[in-house]
Amino acid sequence: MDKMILSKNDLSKLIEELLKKNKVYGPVKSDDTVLFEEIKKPTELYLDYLNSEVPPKALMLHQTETLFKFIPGPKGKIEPVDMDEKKVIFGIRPCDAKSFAILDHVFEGDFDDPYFITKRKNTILIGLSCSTPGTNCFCTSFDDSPAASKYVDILLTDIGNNYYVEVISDLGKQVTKAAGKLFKSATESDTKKKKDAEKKAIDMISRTQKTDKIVEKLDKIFENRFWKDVAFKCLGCGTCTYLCPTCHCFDIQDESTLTKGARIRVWDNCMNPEYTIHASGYNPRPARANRVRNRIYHKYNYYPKNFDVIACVGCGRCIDLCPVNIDIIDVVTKAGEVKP
Amino acid sequence: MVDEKELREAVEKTVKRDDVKYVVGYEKGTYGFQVTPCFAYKSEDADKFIFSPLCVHNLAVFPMLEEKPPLRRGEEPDKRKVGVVVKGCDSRAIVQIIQEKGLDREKVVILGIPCTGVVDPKKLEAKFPGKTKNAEIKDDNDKFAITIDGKTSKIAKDELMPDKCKTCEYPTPVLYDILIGKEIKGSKKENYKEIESFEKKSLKDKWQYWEKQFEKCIRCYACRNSCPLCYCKECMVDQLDPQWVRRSVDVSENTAWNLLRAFHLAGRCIGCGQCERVCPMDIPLMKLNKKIEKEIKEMFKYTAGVNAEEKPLLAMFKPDDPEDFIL
Amino acid sequence: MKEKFEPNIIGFLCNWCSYAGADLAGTSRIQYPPNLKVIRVMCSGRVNPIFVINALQQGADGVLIGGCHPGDCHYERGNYLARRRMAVLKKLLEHTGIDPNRVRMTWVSAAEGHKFAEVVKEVTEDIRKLGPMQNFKRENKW
Amino acid sequence: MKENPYEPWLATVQDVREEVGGQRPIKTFKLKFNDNKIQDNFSYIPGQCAMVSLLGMGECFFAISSSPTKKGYIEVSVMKLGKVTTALHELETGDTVGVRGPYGNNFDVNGWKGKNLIFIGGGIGQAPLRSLIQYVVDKRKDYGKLDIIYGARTSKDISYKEEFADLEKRKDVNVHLSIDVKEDGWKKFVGFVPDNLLKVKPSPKNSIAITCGPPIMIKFVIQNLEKLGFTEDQIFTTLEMRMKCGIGKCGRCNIGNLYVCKDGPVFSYKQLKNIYGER
Repeated sequence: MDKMILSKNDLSKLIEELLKKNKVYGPVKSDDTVLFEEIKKPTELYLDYLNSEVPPKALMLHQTETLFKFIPGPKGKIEPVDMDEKKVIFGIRPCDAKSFAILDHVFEGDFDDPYFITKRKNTILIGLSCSTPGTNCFCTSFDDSPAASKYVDILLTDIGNNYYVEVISDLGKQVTKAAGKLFKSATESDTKKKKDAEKKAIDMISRTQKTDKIVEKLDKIFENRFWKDVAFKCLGCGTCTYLCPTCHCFDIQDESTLTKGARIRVWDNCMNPEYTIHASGYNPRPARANRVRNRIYHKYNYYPKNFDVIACVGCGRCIDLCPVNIDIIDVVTKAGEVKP
Repeated sequence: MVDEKELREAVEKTVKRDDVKYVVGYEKGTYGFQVTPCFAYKSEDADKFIFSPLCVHNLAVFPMLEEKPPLRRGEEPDKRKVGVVVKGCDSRAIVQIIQEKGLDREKVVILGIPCTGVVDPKKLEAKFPGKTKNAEIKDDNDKFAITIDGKTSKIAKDELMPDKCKTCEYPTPVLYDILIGKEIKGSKKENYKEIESFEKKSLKDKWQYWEKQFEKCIRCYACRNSCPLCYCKECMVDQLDPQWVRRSVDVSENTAWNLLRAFHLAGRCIGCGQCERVCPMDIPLMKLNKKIEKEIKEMFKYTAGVNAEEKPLLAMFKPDDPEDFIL
Repeated sequence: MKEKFEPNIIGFLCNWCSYAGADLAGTSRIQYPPNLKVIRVMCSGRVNPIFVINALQQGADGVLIGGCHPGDCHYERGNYLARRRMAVLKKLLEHTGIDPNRVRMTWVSAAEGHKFAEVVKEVTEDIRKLGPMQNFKRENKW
Repeated sequence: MKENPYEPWLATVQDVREEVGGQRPIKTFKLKFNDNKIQDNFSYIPGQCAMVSLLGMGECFFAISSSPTKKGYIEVSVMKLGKVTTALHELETGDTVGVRGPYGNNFDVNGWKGKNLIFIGGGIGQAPLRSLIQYVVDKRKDYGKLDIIYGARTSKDISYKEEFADLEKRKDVNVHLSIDVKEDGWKKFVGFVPDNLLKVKPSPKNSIAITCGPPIMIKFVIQNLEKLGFTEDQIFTTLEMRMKCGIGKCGRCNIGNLYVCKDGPVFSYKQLKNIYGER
């Protein structure tokens, strides 16, 4: 893992280099919401951001994606859709990059999801570590750090007027080789500056979530009234599920005109009763308590049991944006203290 | 200024009544300036109730979220009432639901609070970003006293207030069982200044503006679920057979969703601003609602949520309704 | 000669008056442009704004709602309610930048075959001037 | 396996047989894949399911109700209930549908060799059981005593009538049909399936009980089975959830941490007991 320096005003040259061969997506500010969008010029980038409203998961698992086209009706025919899409995601935060690794567990396995895996293979992740974490960031609760380099191909850390560059994967090596002249090798003081920047960011994170032995604790309190009290104020909207980088549930729908159509995949919201209702009208999760409990268990109990990783990266989006302030740090920490 | 002790006593008195199931109110949130809805089932739950300019939620949505679980044989449904703490604008939501027969008056115990203006969370976040621990706001007649980690500063109300409070005509709840504090006379008038300036734009500019907004919409339906007036059993967008609005998220379906949501609140929206507050993509939804509110005031002399005996706007007619557009 | 734009207009005609008026226009061989595609509804009050917006989404360039004259409605109040509904809908469409002239309403009784033909001619010319409806048309780009 | 698990293969409807008329009709569709190569190596085991889709309408998860011993076609039984099933019920012979699968786990046909099998079905729940019954009857000598208990609301609601008639003729299989409401001309048992089970009183020694049907029936059948001395790993059932992807990705059909489409739909009562899930 070699270490290099990139001066800030060379950054736009690096972006131009990238723009030559692939699509570059980066944080863009359109009136006061920051989103990951395709950029054509380096000046469109907006780097003074805490994190994007909609997580970069939207670039891997599109909110609306065509699975295949067909000619509808009882005499139908099917045409597959081409899938390869080479792209670079610049400015992804370490917590969102970790969420891709968590989603890999679901989309690989005995049935490979070609859409997600092809995009995942064709994407180079250039991370930007957080220098000023937000109120509700708690990635340190999962022994990660605002400057974790494990899940990105290249990690840039802001150390004054340069970026400290760590190249992790060979995909990253190809990029730094292609733009070789921009990088200078890093000195000892640069590495120390990076460690200090990382330490400063970690100290700014004030909220922690207690998740020791959370799986066993949750097993014991499934029927507890605690979940009714937590869920009583939930309005059942889709904000927390759509904006969560590790939420992957989707719905499959057919959309067609008389002559042509397609099967599409769209994000779905488990807080909505319509998510599990049977055609007979029976609903296994009728009340809000069942649904909120299911979301927490999916992340802190079912995922660890199936893939032994907690499906939360501590980005804090669901806390910032919940209309009624249901706070996942508060809920999980309190769930740990509930006597069964 | 609302006396919180008087509020807690009123809540305790209401919860003690054996015909009340629980009372919905506000309590301190989990971080920064957050405030969150809370529920008092027993009288000792009453002492976590607070009221401050941060209490922006419209709690009239909760009586309508009551779940009716399937009853075992011979089990009687729980007919007890629900207590709700409401500000001036929130109370109009309850009046409108009663007017539409969505809720009958005896099912609800209304604790009214005369309100002198709340804080717009988005403006507050812009001014004081990233406050974590003890931060609170007190109302100091025409200013807000903001204390963060012990340090107090005063800011003129107009800087932090949402637009709905700047032109609030109903500071005192229109309907209440118990009033906490003294009545406040409504002195301000709604002038739809912002709407009129938007109307002057050309059709093309208007569409460009709204297209950019509707493109951002991610169809999370937070606007629908936080609105007290959106209580249909099955919303039109969830219908599959026939499917009017498709599930795919693009400008066409998002425009259809936003137009139909605004239309279905015509003559029902009481301007509490929750839809705009909860939208994660900051789409200015109140612009649509306020436009319809202005038009129905001009065309049909109708204001929503004021008089519970009046018939709803689109369920009745007058012979002399405007018909200049009819060939 | 540039090929003239032929608008595609959906007409929700109430069964008792407008539909009968259109029928009369047909039987008395009155010429009027063929752009109107008619959907028969039992009353103009049956027309839900979802129908109008869905029609505009699926490629209609204009919508015409035909009802009975006030007072003639077979169900007494259907046309009055529709009148209010369409008034509000047109204001909302105008506010979001969609030309309200794309959604038109008319009272045509069963005896007004001529009036029906006039209305269709006028609406077709208006919408031809407005051009195709592009604002929130479904692209079906899959 | 296909490289894109979401893309179905095209199959044509060979024959449509109406099992049950009335308000909730059931039809059995005989499907044959257009591409013979796919038909031949479409190998499945009784209890597995397939996603049948009508292009433009949607997809549904059905138990394959024919047995793998019957080559050259697969059969699915569909009860008309929702949007897609209503559209499926209008299909005729020669129409094209999409089929993908086989999905889910299966009845442990090899593990149950030499055991007595008791099939307890109700209404449309008979579909997965029929696949197992046909399989077991084709390999009759591998298995012990066979008891088929099946019930429906009225005699008109009994599905697979002819097959039950043939099974009744066989001596090595005993069939116990029942209907809920008394009808003249009905000599067999009248009453609910769980009570019919108590009347038949199968012995739990070296036997396996498999039950499918409406949740309320499964609940009482399991209670009665325990009364008759069946242990929890002798009782198997299939569960039904709303399903979209069928391959454990879309996240909605979970009972606890198990996905009904991937780790089910066949579960032993022992499994169900210790995942609290949504009972």
